[in-house]
Amino acid sequence: MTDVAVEKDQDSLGVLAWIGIGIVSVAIFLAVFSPWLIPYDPTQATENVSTPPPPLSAWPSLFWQTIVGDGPTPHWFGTDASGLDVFSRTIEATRTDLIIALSANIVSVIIGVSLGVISGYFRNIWTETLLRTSDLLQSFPVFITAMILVALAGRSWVNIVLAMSFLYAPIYLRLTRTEVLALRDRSFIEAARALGKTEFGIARQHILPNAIGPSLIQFSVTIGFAILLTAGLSFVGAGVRPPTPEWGSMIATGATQLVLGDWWPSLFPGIAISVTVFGFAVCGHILEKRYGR
Amino acid sequence: MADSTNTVLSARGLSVQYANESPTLSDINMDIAAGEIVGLTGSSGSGKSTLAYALLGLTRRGAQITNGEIYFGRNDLLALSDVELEDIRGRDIALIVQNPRSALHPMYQVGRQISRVYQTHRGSGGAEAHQRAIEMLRLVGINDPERRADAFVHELSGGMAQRVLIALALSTSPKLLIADEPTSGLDVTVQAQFLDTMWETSRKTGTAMVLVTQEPGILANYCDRVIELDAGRVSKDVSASEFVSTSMLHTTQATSSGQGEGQNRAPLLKVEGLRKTFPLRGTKKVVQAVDDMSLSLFAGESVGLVGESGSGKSTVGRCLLKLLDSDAGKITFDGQDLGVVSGEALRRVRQRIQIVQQDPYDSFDPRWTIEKSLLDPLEIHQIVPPTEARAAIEEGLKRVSVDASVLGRRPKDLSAGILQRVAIARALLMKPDFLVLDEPTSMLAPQDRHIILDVLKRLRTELGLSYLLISHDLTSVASACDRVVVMYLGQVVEQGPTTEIFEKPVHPYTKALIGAHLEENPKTRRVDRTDRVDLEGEIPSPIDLPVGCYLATRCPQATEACDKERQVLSSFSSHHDVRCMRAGQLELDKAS
Amino acid sequence: MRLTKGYDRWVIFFAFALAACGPSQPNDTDSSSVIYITNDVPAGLDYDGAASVIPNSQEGIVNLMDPLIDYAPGETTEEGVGLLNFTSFEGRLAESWSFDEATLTWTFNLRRGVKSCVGNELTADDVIYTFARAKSVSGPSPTGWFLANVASIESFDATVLADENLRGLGDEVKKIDDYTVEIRQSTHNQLFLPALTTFAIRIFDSVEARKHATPSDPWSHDYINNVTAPAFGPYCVERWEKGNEFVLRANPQYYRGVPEIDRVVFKKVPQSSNRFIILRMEQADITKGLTPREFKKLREYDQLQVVGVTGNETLFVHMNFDSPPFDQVKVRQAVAAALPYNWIIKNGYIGQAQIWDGLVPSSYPGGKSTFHDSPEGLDVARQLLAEAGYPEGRGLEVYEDALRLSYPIEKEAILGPIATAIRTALRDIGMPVELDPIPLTQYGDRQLVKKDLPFALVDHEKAIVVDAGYAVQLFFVSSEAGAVNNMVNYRNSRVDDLWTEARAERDSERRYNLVSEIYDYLRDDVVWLPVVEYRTQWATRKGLKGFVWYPDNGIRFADLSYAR
Amino acid sequence: MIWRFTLRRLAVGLVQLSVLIVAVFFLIRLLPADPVSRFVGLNASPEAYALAEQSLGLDLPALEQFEVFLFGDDEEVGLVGGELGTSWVTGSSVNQEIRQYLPVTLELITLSFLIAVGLGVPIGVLGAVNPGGAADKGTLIYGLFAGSQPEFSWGIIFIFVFFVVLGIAPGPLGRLSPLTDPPDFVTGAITIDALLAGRVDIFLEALWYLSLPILTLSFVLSGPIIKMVRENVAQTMNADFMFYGQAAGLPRGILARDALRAAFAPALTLIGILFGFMIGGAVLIESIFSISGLGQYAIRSILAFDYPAIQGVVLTISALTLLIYLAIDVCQALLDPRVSV
Repeated sequence: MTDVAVEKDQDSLGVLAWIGIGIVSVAIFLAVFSPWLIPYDPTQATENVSTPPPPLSAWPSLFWQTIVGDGPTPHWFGTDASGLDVFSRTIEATRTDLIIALSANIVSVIIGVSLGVISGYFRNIWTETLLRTSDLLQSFPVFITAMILVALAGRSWVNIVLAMSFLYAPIYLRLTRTEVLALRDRSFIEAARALGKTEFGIARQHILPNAIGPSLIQFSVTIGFAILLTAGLSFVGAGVRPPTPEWGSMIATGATQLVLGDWWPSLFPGIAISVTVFGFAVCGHILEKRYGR
Repeated sequence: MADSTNTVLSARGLSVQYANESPTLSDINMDIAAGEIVGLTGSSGSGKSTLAYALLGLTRRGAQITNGEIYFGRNDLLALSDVELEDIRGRDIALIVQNPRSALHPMYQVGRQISRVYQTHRGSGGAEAHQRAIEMLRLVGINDPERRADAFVHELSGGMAQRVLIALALSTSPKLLIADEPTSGLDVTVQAQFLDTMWETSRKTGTAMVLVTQEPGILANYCDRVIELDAGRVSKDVSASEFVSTSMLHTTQATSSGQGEGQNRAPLLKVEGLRKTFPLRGTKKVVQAVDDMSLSLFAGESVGLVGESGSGKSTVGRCLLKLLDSDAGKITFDGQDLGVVSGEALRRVRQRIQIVQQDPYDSFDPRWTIEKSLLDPLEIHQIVPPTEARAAIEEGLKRVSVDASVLGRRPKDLSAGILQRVAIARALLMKPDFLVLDEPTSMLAPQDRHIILDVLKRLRTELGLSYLLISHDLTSVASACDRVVVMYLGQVVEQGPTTEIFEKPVHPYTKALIGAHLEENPKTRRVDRTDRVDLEGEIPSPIDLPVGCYLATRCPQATEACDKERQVLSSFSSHHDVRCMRAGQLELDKAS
Repeated sequence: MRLTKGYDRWVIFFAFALAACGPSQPNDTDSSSVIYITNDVPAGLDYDGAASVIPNSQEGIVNLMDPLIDYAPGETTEEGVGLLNFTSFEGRLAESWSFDEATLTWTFNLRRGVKSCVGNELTADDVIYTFARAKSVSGPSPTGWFLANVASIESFDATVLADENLRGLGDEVKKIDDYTVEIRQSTHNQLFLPALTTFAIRIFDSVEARKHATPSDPWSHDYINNVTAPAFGPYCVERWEKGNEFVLRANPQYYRGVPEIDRVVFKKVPQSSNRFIILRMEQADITKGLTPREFKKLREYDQLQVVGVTGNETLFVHMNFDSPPFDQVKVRQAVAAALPYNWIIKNGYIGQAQIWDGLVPSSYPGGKSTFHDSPEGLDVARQLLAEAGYPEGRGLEVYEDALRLSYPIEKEAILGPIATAIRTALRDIGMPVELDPIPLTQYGDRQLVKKDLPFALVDHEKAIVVDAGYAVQLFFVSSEAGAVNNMVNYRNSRVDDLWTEARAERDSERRYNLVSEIYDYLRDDVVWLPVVEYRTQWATRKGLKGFVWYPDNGIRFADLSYAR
Repeated sequence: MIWRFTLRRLAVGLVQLSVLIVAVFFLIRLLPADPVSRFVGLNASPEAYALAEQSLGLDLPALEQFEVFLFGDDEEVGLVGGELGTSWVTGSSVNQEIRQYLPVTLELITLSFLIAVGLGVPIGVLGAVNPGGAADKGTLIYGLFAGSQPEFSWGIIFIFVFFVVLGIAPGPLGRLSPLTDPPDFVTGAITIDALLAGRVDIFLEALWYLSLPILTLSFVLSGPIIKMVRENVAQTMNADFMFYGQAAGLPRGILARDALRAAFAPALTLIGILFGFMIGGAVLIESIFSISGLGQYAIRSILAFDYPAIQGVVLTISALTLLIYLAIDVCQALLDPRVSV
């Protein structure tokens, strides 16, 4: 009976689900193909400093011009104070942010899930310590800790990924462990044991595949937050190095131009990040509704 | 139909539908007379619960009563306003549901939940309502109701919560009580007590009752009339005795111990002084699961291990396979001391001892196909060459009468009965000598139970297997076992040949257990019996066990000495042991 | 009255009903009070304290404390900014002074009747206290001692740091009578008077300062750092909330006349864009440290003005001699040739800068102005790079770590675009440069202490002592010869020798020639690559006048007045 | 009972905090930059460096530094005496600085939570009572959207729209106009201090100046709150006990109260966790609106490698977070009898 109710809930989510999937697909597409899509080198300073985007009315003719190859490609989103093309940077930043967020989550999932399986399945003093340590990590102020870690290790995307993994792995560890604890007492684990399977075999073949579900749902939600954190870190100057295109740092540098009336360098990356994270949040929600809990 | 003046409630043309689905119930007509107990039965998914709720004018979220009338007195319930309905529900028609613990609000004391329903419908003051709640709790057999009224639902056992729910339902003296599988998940003795209470109340107050159940024993023992649903339609509406005579294929018969009469041979399995405790987290206390358990089982023999939940019978099964390490005692299997084997040797022994678990859905990896689940153990033990594995599992399935087409399916796509047979097939692929059957039928519908028992009996003859059948269902044990071992709170209280235990039980606990057994026969109704031994109160906590006899607090025949002296299992007659110092005395009393 | 006004705004904001009207902002300042918005308020007022290296702290100090002497006023620019005459001094707390060549002794006659904020009168004891305190090197950043050392005051040398027993004041600074003090130098050193004009070794009110001494803190560092610096300057601290607000009130007994601006509210607004809007909305009177674009924009508003001078703020490129490939002069020359100077002036500073053609600010006497005489351009740069052995940049990949152009992250708004343009230009000639903005602390540590920063943009290094030689001593002689800030690890024994000679030279012209010769070496070796001198600017509401530029770039509010 | 529970949890928290102290202390000392350079400033000679190092206590081996940090030395009492040390940048006591900055942040986020919860709960309930309806979909989409937004981006947009373009909101000038004298420092929360000083005008002015940051934060915070309230209430409405309550003929009013009571406990947990997160997470909003709160202090300290201040901030935030978690647990235990005490 309750199944029917859930079924119904999904139907009402139809349009929203497609919006979410659409956003995420576009983001991934842009991230993969950005080098072939952008008209300008996103890190090359030019003489055209702080040029506004062309008025909307001029877009059709400029678009035509671009297609027939007549004259230079316009700066669709204008240029920033360094003369960098905002359009190219906004697109290219999808790649930067997505790579960081994805890598951080993949690393966290690998670490968190394997430690979660270990600490849930084999319970001893070491796994208990591991668990307490990960609890402690979660009481750290996320943003400030990430800033310290990045300051500690230097600004590079690898370090940002590691810092974020440090913060996100405990989430996955917890999720997995809870799941493993419930699985441990399931009859099929006992059955497998009675049928002669080794403990390691059980952990690998039965526990792990069955325990990973919630982590995969969390994955979609956390990617969105990882993008926000990446951008936030860049915003306070602890993110990727300029002039690497990154939404947060684009917003930060663009924000200083806002008061001069230059709204374009910060607005476009702002929209990009809002929409992308929303897309991941929607996908996370859908996954949770469909497969979660 | 029934006389209209005597009719409490009648439904006409009732249909219920979930949005965009085919109707769950269509065109139901039924009448319930005052003081009548109507059994409502049908296979799962037949719509019996939906009908039970619909009789109150209620549906679960997402469903709707699309058609029909429900006359209660002069009113059509479906034509009343919500406020008027609120008045009738709970006051005139009360409901008991199958999961009492989630039906009670987790954050209010249960007494308050009773009193506020009473207050709502009887408009009494708070103090009076509280008195009423305590009175009702006492009425349904709860000890110390003043204290229990302040308890929260999570502090109550399932049986107690069920009683709270009935107290709540009856507190307003309704004209009709609808009980939706009220005893599922209860132990047999508790179930019997509970149903007795309901039955007596109905007889005393003239309350009509609708009892939704799948248990033929309940239908036979307590119902006047039975309505059977099939796919949302009434398929039968007959008296209980007619229903039983037309629908019940099997009747209980104790099998005589034909095989396994080889007491002079060495036993296949020997358990001596087994003890198992579980530490209680955060304290130094332990939960005693099994204590001083001894058991012998001969090749080809089938032994039943019975007892209620918490008696430690499943723990025994797990210790035999070394799925749990015992604290003390010795287990010998075919001359080999299981206490010392480990690693590869253990795996070889385990191959010979297999287990069939209670919940078939839980005993398969939900992500694996049946084929994978069956092939995996074959590969581990390399029982057959890989090329013949497929043939071997098909052969195994055939043995339990399951079609090979299930191989590509996943557990959730199969019915419980089929899946349990697959589980048996999986165990048998190991070519074991001995099977531990841990409540193999308790999750199944009655029809499936019979099939499983038939398969087990057949396989035993065909393959010469030995069984340890762990069950609280005496019907299964009676039909499949040569010998029965009765456990209570981790101890064996009585053991002996099946017929003797069933026909001449000695220990008061065994007597109560057998007495609580509901035979599927309206002619031997429990409520008509006079020689019942009923236990009082509740099972003591396995953490703080009594010093003397564990049953002393509940035993009607207990003396002061029972409270103080530890009981030992001693021979009562040949092959019949009893753990009761008063056993001989009781038999004498009975005889005189 | 205020209540209703505030309430109005509140309601309006949430109702949006009267959106168009907008509440009036508080802009009715009276002319005797100014609000100065700054990136930070003073973090401490002790020039020997940890906060003294921060310009904001120095700005607090110079408004509270007066020096013995200061530079005499010089010309006034077209914009009305007063300049100083760096060749001429005039008395402040000291009314007059004299120098005895033979004994290298300076005699200062103190002004009488000078009153501190709490009303104590200036005496020779205050001067003695000040120097004794400096020599105690008890603060974490003993700047007083350091400048005394630079000025070659006797026994204020580095031995003080090493040996605790040498930290007491001897007779090198001597009280003659209540209004006369003698200071003795160890050698002849022309930096003596300039050093006295800096923010450090300004004179404390010793009576008041001693009141706040404790056994563990005999020199009242805690009090001075956290409450006020008791002294004889034009202003007194009225309120101070670190990290937020710093309020000065005019010293009613100030010996040079009570300042016209009676009250100065320093308000911390860290982001330059925020300072921009606040000033634009006329909610404040003065700000500085805006980006060039913001300054330019502010000039468009009638009710505001922007004034400034090309003072001593410069941008140069630092290339470390110990970090290959920058150990090769051709590589350094290639960088020099490739830099997009015009882009930097036009787009980086929006025209508010000029090519820096030397290593001494053009406003200082004694600079050399031929640094950009050799041919420049990308082709020249490619040629030089090829000559260095890296045609098209091939072979430079191994120096990935050295080719990271660092700059302080706090300067991102200004230096970010410039660094990006430099990166673009250098990549154009084949140098695989990446950018590496790092926190100022880390930057300072690597640049000044570890001296391992390979490649950096520097725009905050200024010689506060106005002298071409001071820069040589500070930055260019080898560490062995006593340079403390030789951040690029330049070692040239000829330069060391020339400076040894110049340092003790009494004749100004000969000294000038020696220093000029040093600068020729610096130019040919591309020790620092000077890029531009940019304007030091203040944006204010119209009518505020009287700005005077000092080498520490701190505003002296006593100079200002409102013309209404 | 509840006291023993609280004490036990407090003890666990203290152990966690001790580990935290050790971790933070040594972690910071791995920072690649040397804070000493800041102090030698112009004079980076080895002697001056050694002197500065000595005055900061950095010449001692790390373990001894830790000992000083814990038990103090001649000048300070150390952590066991409740002192977090002296900031290297300002020379002031870190306790005092945190005492100054923390209330600022707490005030900001408390006000934002008041708004977010005040609006979020009714909206969430509205969405839940009519599943599948327009209100339900609307709240879901709003919840998902607001919950996934970068607050710094919106803060900037709000400043641009409301202040720069429309001119109807105050500029990002912190909590008060620079011209206004703040009320005497009592609690550090300016709204409370203003009321304590009897200055209603300053109270209103502070609310006025804080309106944009509060708007931004409550917008972002309302997302998860609305989403969670909606889901909890919907879940509760589907619960068996609600169905049974209906079957028992309980009046609607009582049922609604039952539902809210059951939905409240998990809501409390989420709000608590969000609040704990925001203490350290308000950094960006503070920096955009020039509010000198704990976050700004943290950034400044990290950029300046001010060890005592970093330690102080991290410990304060973590301790507060742990305290909040503790408070949640205690409240849960009080509210929900199922939580084992």
